[in-house]
Amino acid sequence: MVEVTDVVCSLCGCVCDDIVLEVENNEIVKVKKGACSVGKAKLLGHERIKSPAIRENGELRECSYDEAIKKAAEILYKSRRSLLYGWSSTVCEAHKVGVELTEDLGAVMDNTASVCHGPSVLAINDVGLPSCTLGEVKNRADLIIYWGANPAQAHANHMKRYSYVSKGYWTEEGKKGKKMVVVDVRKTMTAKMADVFVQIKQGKDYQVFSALRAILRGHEDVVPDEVGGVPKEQLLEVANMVKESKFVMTFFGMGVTHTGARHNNIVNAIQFTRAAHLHTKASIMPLRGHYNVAGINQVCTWETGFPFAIDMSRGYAWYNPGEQSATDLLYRGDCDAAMIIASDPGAHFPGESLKHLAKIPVIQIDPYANPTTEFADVVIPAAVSGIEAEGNVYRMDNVPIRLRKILDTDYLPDEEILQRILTEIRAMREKEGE
Amino acid sequence: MADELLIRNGVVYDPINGVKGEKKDICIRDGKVVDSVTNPKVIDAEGRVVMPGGVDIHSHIAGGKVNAGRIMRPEDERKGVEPKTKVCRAQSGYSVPNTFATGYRYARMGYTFVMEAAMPPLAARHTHEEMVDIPILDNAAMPLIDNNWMTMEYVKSGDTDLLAAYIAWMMKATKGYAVKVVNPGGTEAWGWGKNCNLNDTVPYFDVTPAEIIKGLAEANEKFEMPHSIHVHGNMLGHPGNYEMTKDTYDVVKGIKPYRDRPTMHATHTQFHSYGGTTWGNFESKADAIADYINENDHMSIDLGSVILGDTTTMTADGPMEYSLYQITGRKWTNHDVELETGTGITPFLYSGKVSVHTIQWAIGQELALLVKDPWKVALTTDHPNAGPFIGYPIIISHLMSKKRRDESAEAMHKAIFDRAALPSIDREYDLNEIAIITRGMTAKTLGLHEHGKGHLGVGADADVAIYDMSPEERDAGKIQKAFLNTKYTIKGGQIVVKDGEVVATPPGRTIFVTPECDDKLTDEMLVTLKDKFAKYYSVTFNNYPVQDAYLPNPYEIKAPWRSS
Amino acid sequence: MEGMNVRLISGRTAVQGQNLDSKLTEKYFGEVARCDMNGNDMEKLGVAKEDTVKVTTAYGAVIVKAKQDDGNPEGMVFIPMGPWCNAVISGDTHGAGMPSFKGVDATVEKTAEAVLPVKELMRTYMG
Amino acid sequence: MQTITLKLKDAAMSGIAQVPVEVDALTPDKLFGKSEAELKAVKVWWGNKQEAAGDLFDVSVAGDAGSGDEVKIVFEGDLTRVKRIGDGMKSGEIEARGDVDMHCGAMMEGGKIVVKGNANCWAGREMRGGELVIEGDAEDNLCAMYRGEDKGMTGGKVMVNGNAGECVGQYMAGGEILIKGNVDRLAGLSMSGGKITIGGDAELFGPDMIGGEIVVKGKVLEMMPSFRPDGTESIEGVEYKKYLGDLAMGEKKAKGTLYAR
Repeated sequence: MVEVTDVVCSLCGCVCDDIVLEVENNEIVKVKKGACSVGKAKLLGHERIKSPAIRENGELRECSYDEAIKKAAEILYKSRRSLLYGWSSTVCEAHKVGVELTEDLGAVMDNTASVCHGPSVLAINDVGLPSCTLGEVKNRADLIIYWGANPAQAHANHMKRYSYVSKGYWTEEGKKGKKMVVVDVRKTMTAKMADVFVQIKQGKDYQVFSALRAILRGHEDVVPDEVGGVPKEQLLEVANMVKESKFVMTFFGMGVTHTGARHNNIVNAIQFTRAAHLHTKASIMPLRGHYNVAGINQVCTWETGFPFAIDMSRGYAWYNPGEQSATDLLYRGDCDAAMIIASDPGAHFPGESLKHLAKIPVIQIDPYANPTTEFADVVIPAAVSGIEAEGNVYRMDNVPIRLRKILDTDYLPDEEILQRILTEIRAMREKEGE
Repeated sequence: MADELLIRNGVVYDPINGVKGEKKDICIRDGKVVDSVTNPKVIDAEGRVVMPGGVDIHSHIAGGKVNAGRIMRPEDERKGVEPKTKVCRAQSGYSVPNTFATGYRYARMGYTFVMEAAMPPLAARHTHEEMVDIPILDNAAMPLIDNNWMTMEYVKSGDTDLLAAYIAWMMKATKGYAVKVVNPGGTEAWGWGKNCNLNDTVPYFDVTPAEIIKGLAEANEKFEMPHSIHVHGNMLGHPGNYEMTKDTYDVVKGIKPYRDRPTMHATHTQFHSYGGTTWGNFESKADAIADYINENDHMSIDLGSVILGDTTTMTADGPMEYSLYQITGRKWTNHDVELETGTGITPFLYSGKVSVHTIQWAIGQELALLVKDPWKVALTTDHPNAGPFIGYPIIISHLMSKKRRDESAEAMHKAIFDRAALPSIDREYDLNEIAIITRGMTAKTLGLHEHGKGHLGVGADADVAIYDMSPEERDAGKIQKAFLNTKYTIKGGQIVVKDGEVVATPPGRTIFVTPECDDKLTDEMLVTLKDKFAKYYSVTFNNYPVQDAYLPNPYEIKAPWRSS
Repeated sequence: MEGMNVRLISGRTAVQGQNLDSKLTEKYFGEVARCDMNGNDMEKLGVAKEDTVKVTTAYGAVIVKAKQDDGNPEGMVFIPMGPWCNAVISGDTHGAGMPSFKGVDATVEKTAEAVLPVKELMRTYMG
Repeated sequence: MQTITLKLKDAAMSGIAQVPVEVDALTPDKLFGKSEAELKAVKVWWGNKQEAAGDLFDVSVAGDAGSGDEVKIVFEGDLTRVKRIGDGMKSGEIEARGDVDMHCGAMMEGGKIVVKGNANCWAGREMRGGELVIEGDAEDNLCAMYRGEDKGMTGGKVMVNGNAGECVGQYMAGGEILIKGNVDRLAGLSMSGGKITIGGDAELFGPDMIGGEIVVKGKVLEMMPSFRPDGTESIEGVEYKKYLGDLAMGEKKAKGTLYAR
């Protein structure tokens, strides 16, 4: 039995890096410290895809890596418009090969931000993002706002490590010296912990942000008695808490990105932070879901100029979420092949979009079988990043952390699978004298 | 067989070796300059200008801040798009180009080394990930060590040796090159939305920015560091800041550098040479700063010269970016980094129709023209802060042509004639001086000349730029054109640009400095540092240092502890 | 009773997260193929815990199990993010790239139909 | 006058996927002066490959033109996946007989486009001049800016006979938009100049406005909470309530005007 320390969790955007494991016979037998229930489940492992496979007559037939990779390359090479989607649960080293593959094919590359914090990225396009690393929050923040987010369920370590409950330099007393406001449409587990719970009407976040901004800018006179189901008195109370704080941190989740004005909700949340900054130190951060969804945004941006929904069909990058984003391509029936890596649109895309995924050839690269496997024509199992493969990831605050390799495996890492597909495609192109 | 190249009959400008426009052959074997070659491939450079590969001392090309600028500005990325070619990856962006475009465009201007000017230590992995993705260029990055709590605590207690031990650990942990200082104390104060003047007390830390600068300069000289501390002072971009700039220079005046180099490099000096008390009576004080540099030998500067047009400003100086955003109301990104530093980013349009911008435009060039010794001055635009690096040829053409400057000034806001000195300056740079401020001085100031950069002596890296112009050329437009796209750029003996087109994209190397520190000192420092990690950082001590995997092509420079 | 008009939202839960990489398991099925409702709404519909309900929107219909959560306001139901919820979500993103996963007009009614296991649910898209 | 008729061949949209055809290369000013053979050879992006216009469209040419102004292009066939019709067009006329895909009239500088059907998202994006008529509905982001830009439409005229989607005239800085029907939320978002007239109903219009004006003739489904009422005003004989804002942007910037009944 070996104890392994400083293990980095490859589950959610918190990327906790102080995990202690016990490893025996190339198996993680115990999570001793650091991981939440969600992270622990990942570390202890799930049933894996056993072998590469190709669908024939409706059934998946097991095959070699070579055969599956060759078939995948053929599908992509023949395509006029393929979608390379996913990327948020793998490392940046794989992302880089992904961008190269996209460029080589003239394909469209999109990542899961498109169905979680894509709207946040679009908002940053318009107004920027006043933010900070999570350690700043831990050391300084005396007012925490969770808006449309339920970290108690979705980011179980977040409050403890970084925000409401954590202790830091100027926050020695932990939550004793802090206040927490939760804004949500329902009384979640997180809401139950809040000093102030603002229950808004579903889909009305936008106007509530605008009202708060008007108040923070000295125009409470124009704000009506009730906005989005929230009484004006409560808006004034929250605005006062902001004004009286030394450091206010707003975290927001998919409660805001998935609804109503979508990305413009986030523009308004950021504008609220800018208005708050006139009175105090104010920062804001999206609660990123997958452990490296921030990373795929980063890699795509430095390599192509754009964070997601990138169309390389003309040989250079054209960016327009809502046009090239994965759900749109599928909903509109725009693409003729798809490669899905390190994600699961089968479970997370609207049914209306899945109908097209069912029609076109699909390649899946993933350690685990999932609903997407039902659509896949080629299945290529991969090593689990953070357990069987190392590499760089970006935490939700864009702090880069290196995942460690804990166990040995015969499964290929994503990077190598992609590199081999790319090599096959280039060989095909050369053969045809293109 | 050895890989040989002969550049024949070029007019060579190699200031470090005292070569000022001599007709000379350059012999290259296996990536290095040699005495002679036997069976080389020949490049005929007859009548053309030949220089060592350009060395940029200060540019923001990689890392979290640059990428945040890109994410914030798809409207900038849509400019300058070029499709992939057989050799090149797809390109995007103007003021914040993608990594590939950054490498290609620098190489096309004849540059082969670029210093990334600001690396937040906690995000050092990010900087390295991007640098690896910049083709062709050798590079290095300077970690920010001035607003670090460890630094401020050691400055307060006066433990210079322990501060030196911390610097050594940080250089190794970040694979960094030199100590970078950005608004010392002010960026920490920005954690609370505040800022600091040179002699203000930093909230909660009971030290002044002046003390931080002095402490870091002293600690830096404990080692044989190739570069001095690299300083972006307090109150950047504020009217009337030139006095504080001079006071900042005075702080390190008595400190003896380990060898023949300055004790402090003051960066993007244009932004620190402002007179007046408001934007209304704003004026150039480049003359006062130039006088100081002329009278003192412990300083070097770079210009931060303005390129007119839209750009993306970005710096660790969070409060400064906030003030700028307050003026423009445009988009604004801020990213404070726990225990260490910060970042601010906002777009900015320099317009020749606006009095302040016109004066800013003049100041950068005035500094170059009023500082008598070009070995004290480097050409930069503080890319992309005063403008993108692809504007360098514009500045070169202005420095070399009074006529060009007069024509430009004529089309600009009249304030340039009242509140700037530029129109009254007659000096014109010659090609030797251009070679100094773009390679000789920069390589020497960074200490890279001892590692093959910035010159063409035997043993130097075979990094060569051949410009398609005659040394007699006086037409500013033709000079600008020649410096934008080389006839040839050779990197490590390989032709990477031919006739202005990128023809090969070898990977560059990452150069880093390893200061060597006594174990006992290090151990004592680590007790304090590990406590900081346990209590205040959001990552663990063991996950913090940059792993070797991030530097596939490393080049290490050791900096021994000075015995005396 | 007839169907009740509600607003449908989706979102993460801890158990859904624990089974992100084991979506073909009973545990995931039990957690995600469900619909949280206010107790008063359940009473109005005459459904008890573990009863199946049919949730219908303009984009489709899905059968899930009812579960009481009084944190939900009346008139709003919550289905954890996953295949069952997505069966009734529109693919239209209004040019923004993001489907409306929350705030969808729906009707809920009691049903005797069974919840489809995930593989069978996926098969309904095969056309 | 010259009329160029381009009928999309059925084969282009008969595969398992409907890969969009992008016709920014086919504007009157770009096609002016080309022989029929040259015209058929113009390269058009279709997915990751370029095809000759003649391979994707049945092409017929009638009449002659003395300048780009005298060229009229008629698009026919299934245009639902034909993108960028009239993108960047400077002169002449385009008639699209059916529903068109995204970016119709984007970056348009002059001339006239008539869409005899609905237009998908981003019609008239960053339009600078000319006239765009959509006889059916316009989807979202009509006359908006490109991602990250601080100006959308800056000039020209747009008329929509039907309804329009979200964010009509986002970051609009000049020109005129007239929608006869209803609009979805956030019309005139971050607008700094120009005028939007909405014949039907609207909700949450004018947020973050710093200039320009919006007139809503139908019902106001929900008003932004950050505008200041400023009396009434009569427009074409009808009394409207006037509002100033958006005060969420601060007093100094709140220079937008809303008129609603």
